[in-house]
Amino acid sequence: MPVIFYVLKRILATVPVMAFVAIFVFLLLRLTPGDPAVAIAGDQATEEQLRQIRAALSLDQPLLVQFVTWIQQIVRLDFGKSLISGLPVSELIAQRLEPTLSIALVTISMSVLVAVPLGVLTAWKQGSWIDRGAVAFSVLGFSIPVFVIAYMLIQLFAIDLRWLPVQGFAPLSRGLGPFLSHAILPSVVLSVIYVALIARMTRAAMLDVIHEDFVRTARAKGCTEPRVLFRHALRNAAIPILTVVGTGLALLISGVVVTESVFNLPGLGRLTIDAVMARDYPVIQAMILVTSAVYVLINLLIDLAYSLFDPRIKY
Amino acid sequence: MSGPVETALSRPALLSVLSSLMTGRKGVVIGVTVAVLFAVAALSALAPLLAPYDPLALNMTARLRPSSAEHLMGTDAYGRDIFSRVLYGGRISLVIGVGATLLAVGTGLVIGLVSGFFRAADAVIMRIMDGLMAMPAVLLAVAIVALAGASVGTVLVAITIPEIPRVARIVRAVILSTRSAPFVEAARISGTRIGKLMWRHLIPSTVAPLLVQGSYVFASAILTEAVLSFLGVGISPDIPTWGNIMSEGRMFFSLRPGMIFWPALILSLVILAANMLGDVLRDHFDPRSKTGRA
Amino acid sequence: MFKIKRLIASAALASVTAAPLYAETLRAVMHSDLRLTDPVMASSYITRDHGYMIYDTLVAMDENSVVRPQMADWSMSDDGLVYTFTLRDGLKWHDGTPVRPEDCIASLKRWGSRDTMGRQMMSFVASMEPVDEKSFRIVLSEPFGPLMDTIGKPSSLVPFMMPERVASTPATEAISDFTGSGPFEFVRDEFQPGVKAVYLKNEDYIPRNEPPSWGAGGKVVHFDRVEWINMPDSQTAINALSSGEVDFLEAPMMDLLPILESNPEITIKTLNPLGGQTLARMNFLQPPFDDPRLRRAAALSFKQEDFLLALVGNPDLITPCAAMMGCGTKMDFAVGGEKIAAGTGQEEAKALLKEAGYDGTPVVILQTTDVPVLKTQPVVAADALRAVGFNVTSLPMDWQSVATRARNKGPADEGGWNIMFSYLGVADVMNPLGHLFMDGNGEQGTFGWADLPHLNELRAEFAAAPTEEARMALAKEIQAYAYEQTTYVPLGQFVSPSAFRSDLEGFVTGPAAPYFWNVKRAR
Amino acid sequence: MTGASPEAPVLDIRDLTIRLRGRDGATLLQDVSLSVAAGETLCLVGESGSGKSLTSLATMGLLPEADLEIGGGSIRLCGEELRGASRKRLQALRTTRMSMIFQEPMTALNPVARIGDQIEEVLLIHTQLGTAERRARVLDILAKVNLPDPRAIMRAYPDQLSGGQRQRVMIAMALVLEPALLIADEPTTALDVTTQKQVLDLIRTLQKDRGTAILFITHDMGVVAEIADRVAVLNAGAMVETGSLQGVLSNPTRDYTRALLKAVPGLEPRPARPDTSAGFALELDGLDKTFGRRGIFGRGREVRALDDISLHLRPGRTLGIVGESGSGKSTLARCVMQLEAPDSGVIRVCGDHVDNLHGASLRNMRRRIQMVFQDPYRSLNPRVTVGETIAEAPINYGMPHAEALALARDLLVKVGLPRNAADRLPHQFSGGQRQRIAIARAIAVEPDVLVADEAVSALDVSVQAQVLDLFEQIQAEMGVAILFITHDLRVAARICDDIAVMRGGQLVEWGPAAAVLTASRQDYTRRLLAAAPGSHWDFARFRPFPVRAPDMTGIAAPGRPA
Repeated sequence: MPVIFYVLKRILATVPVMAFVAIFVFLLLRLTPGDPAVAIAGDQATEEQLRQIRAALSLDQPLLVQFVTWIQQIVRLDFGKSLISGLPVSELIAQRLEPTLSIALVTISMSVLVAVPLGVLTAWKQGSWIDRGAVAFSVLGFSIPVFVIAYMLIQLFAIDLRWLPVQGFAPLSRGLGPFLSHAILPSVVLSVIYVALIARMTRAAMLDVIHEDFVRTARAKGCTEPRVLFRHALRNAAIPILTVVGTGLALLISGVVVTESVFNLPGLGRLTIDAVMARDYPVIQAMILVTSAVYVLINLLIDLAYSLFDPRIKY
Repeated sequence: MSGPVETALSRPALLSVLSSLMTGRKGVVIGVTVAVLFAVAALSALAPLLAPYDPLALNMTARLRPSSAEHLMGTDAYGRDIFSRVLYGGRISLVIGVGATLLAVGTGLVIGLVSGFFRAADAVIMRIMDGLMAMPAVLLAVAIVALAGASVGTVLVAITIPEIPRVARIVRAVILSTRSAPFVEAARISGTRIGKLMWRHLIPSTVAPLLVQGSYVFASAILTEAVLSFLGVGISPDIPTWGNIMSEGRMFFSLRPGMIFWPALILSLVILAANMLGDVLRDHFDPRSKTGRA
Repeated sequence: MFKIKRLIASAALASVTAAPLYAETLRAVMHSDLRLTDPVMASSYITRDHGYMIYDTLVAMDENSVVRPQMADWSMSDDGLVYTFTLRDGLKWHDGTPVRPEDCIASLKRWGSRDTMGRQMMSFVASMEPVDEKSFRIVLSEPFGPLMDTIGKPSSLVPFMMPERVASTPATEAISDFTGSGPFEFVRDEFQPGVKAVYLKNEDYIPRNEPPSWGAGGKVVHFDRVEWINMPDSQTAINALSSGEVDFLEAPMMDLLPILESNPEITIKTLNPLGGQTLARMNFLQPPFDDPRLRRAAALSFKQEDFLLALVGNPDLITPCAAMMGCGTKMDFAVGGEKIAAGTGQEEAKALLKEAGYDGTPVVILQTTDVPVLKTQPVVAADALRAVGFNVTSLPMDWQSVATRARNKGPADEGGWNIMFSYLGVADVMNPLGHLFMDGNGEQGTFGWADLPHLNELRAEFAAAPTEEARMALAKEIQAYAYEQTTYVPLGQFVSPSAFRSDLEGFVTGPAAPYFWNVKRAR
Repeated sequence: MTGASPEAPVLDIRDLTIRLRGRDGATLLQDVSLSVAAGETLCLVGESGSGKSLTSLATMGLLPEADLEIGGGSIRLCGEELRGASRKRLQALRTTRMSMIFQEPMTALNPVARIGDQIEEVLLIHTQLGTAERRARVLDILAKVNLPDPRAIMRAYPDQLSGGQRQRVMIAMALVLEPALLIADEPTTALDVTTQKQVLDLIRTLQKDRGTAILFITHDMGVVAEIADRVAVLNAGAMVETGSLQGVLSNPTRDYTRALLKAVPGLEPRPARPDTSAGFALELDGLDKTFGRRGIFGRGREVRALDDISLHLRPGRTLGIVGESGSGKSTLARCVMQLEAPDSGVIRVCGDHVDNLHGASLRNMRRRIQMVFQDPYRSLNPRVTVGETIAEAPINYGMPHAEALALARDLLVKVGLPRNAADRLPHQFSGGQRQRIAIARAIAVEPDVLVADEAVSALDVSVQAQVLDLFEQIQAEMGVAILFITHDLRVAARICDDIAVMRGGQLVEWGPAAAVLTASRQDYTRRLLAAAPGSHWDFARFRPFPVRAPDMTGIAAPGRPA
């Protein structure tokens, strides 16, 4: 079957998922207490003024009408305007896209570069001190709150040593140097958990294949150990690793509120949380749809990538 | 999660499992981790007896004190004794950790079983699970807490819901691969009804992966609670939890790092212990790692 | 390895000290992020500050609480019924067109339909009409004493002047055209809500010749560009100021000030000398606080110092203050609030509880959890109320939920509430007419719905009072009655110092500070 | 390429001892000595656990070092001591001087790399050849192992090849650098008989051309008889006896060897049991089953697993279903068990319809047909005690728990296990014992029909013989009809009254065992019989059969047994 059919089929299959997400989010938001009109007008507004503001924003319409209007907009790929700032939601999202994508990609690349060799090493030396050390590290990675690691790194590298800036984001257009110097600390902080996750998965996947016959065959061929591990075993262990990496990337793109706050990154996570706190419905709805779509898309890409690593998988 | 395992093992078998758990290096790991978990749980449970101060008592003249003989871990921005709050905080945090784990594993197990065993339900259930997984977890939690009001129960549910699809998927995968295993077919041939088939032959296979996932959920629940506190949608800030002690302390990190250090230390210990215990038990319940195939 | 380190370090250094795109840029971290950009529709302080950047005012109050000419000078007819405003020369909108009287009238009308004091003023206004190309007049149906204080309001909502095309937008719809005549222009394309707002110097702005004083006087701009950068994390903001990545922090977390004080590169200064007043408001419609004795008991249970310490921490920055219209203002009297300011009312509170036969009806506290300046009061209050015998239920929720629920008049267990907490700039309480929680309009009034006709009568007398002395006397009477009925409970006053790089000088103080004129970088 | 002088053996192992690591680690291999000369094939024979694979892995330097260590002795390859050789040296020797092929061609090749690349990798590691030369060498060796269209094979992935083709690829990979020694560890065990024969022929041909020394490890005496020059018998880590093929097969000196040979079932059919019963225990009529019908987008290939199969079986008799992999014999068993629903056709047990049943009637039917699975390691729940496992079915059909457990203990005795086995978990038993437990479970509800799906294929010959005896004994006692599915003609000959041969989902032939095995008129059946290794040798009697292969002229057309 041509890949394109598979992709179409998968995209069709996401429609019910996205529909579920859309309805769920819409209802959840409208049931959540909080009135955007109050957020806009503040304490001084009279009831009458609030009513007028609601009318101006079409918030006084019946739920079903609002929902249908919104779906019609979405179908036209129009996310509407922020209730609070009045800016088009697509513009708000576009503003936050580069920082989020940059940090996500740098984090994932860094994590993979560290975690995969670490995972291979620990699987190879299963039970050794390095294995135990890596396990302990990964558990610590899970259990220390992100902001603790962030503050400690900031204190060391930005305040004491002054090697790196304390906060902020520099777009790539300002040059690779500033870009990296701003991206490196947040990425390292985020990497801690992803290194833990990916290394753990790599180790498990490697342990599953490392005793397989073809690994023994590779050794019997006279391959060196690194060649056996990376060329033969790792490629066969790639799929679960790829899955973790992909899921991680999707999570990173949906935004990392705490890290964004601590490093003052203008990312999608804060956009979403700020919107939730202000009941900025169009922004929240768009963000959830977008992140869900990204999640679904990345999953599709992962599945397609499987066939790169494993020719047995065909679509 | 030892329920199904215990019933599946008759008495002598159980004894042999226990005795093999208690010996060797595994035994040391289990001894130490259980001791750590038990000690922390006991300290939290006995907080009313052990805590030198009322964890809610404000004392505005003793704000942000460093560690001293009077206040072992210092005081917070309301002058409350951090040591007492950490002791009491363990109660809520452990309830959230254990509660979220049981809830997520329990619900996920049922959903995964149904989905893995009944083809007809599978498609619908898995689409819903995909939808839940696709939504950003923290956001979902924020919305649920805002919707239902901040209480331990709501926060628990809010933290649990995003974990359920992951558990369900794991269970489903195990069920799909186990349902065609010869021993399951043998049981079906023996006229075993679905309930017993699941309880006795399918569920035990999920124990090992669920132990690992469970220890992960445990850690992530406690940390997510901290993130929710950080965002101001956690449990009421006057009720101490490790999460909100740390969130409060976040602002005073450069001034009083102890406010984060102490709860983080205990939290890390607990999570480390839970993870190691999960791993060792997993190895133990995984038939592949036994003398299985010669 | 060494080489790599040096590379990283130099790259980092380059980015930190990178020559800014604009020769003179001021990077400021404000007390919150700018999201609402219509200073007439939204009452948040950050929106007001945004208004001061791009708009100008007709008149402005100076540091002696005297209203001074800004865009216009004025004269009053002897009967106090006709005010004539004359615009000064050279006033231009950012698009280059001249400022006309019609613009000012439209702006006043829009503002007058939203602002509490503005609405009262407008009820006295018979007509507003242009006189010629430079002047217009306001004709009153009967005298309104505080008219100039109202138009010269230094804080929310400030009557900012907008072009007529913008000011004709309904007050319940946000404007989308940011043309003003103020000292800065808003850079719409660089506006990222929640991230940053950027302002460029208005090169055509002609400042007045007087020295600056609060919002009055000459607004001389020394920076080509001002960036407001939002930093949700207070620790990060302090780090960024220490490292020089930003120049100015409007409201650093006060508990962290000692860290900054030890740094010679940082100066700490209070720019808003009036500061803020934190307060409690009770719901007059629902038990137990439908009983004035129990309202009074609740008020007496509070110790202002506890609230202030929890909120601010530093004893040097707080002032227990009984004056409802603010300490350090024209109407600074203690009458009625002495025990609350001193924190000695607990015994009397217990007695009142007994006298009123308190039946244990729970007091439902709306507990804000996500706004630092509002999250400590409920914690302290719950403790204090319990101590005198109230049965307390705290409902933790985010500010939006609190703000919405505060407008629910129903019983507390059906989505309503009993007591909630807020915070106002002292500039917004210093006039009993503009004071949000000093109305007696019942269900038509501010949430809490105090139905106190006598209070309204007193305020009407105040509005019509011909002399300053008469107004003072009435203000005192208003406060005494307000304490008696506990329209609200002031929980004390505090200032919030700003911190900035020590090479900055010339900050103007005032109730809406920081203002970004007159500031310059020392050479 | 062979670096050894003609006289000196290519491989010379002296007193090799291998133990588990750690203090008082058990000895797994004790003082084993053997040698293989150029051009010679030494068959290393033994049952599982005898240490034959350890010997080969030790030679290749592939012992899992974390667990095992060489405790003593020497391994010399072309005169060079391998014990204690550096890892680098061992890596350099592999495929250049010694090569190894493994049992499972399905898993021994890297599933995600192209065949060509996998063979080329050997050249890449060990030679300085350029790309074009390497590819030419790969094409050449692929042609030499008789693979059709070598260019296509080079681009293919392992899963696109059949088992036999993969094993040829393994052989190509092992021999591309013309090593002096080839170690073949059960290289044909996983293959069908016809394929097995081709692969054995290939190995022999290549050996003849190159004078390769072969250490051939197998448990299958038939294969030994086909390929060995000399035989070495290994038991429990010790060498039992060594000698020429003829010598060991016809005149074994040790009891163990004799027992081993005696256990090998002959190809002679057993005498058919008297046909006593009037009715049929099991009737299959026109069973069809097709796999692989799929949804709108993916119309997968359809596989006709069963094509109009009609068979019947009387009580107390055994019907063997014989065929190679993919013949549909397992599908037949699963359809009979109602684990798969046939597309059409009728299944009757003692005259009652059993197909298309649901719920209670399905459950009631199930007690009348029971099954013994192939893999004794996976057919018992590792977490449930043996007693509970056996008692499960009786309990399901209403027997009180205590009574069922008592029954389970009795049944354990019946299948030759101690009563207290009931309290233990499956992993405490050997494969043969587990299969006994599985039989006990199957007969616990006294079924009318017992289906045995390759029930002895995973067992060593001696154990196999015991389990087959157990089947016979139980059949004699209970009068149960047995549907015995196997790929092994020897096993079928040993136990079946009637034999049905299947191929590609179709019934090739069905008749009394004697007729099918000795006088088949079907080409396919004859080819199967001809391919059975060692079919010329009567192992149990230590002599060749008087007549080699079945008579090709045929006697009488085998009819359907009445």
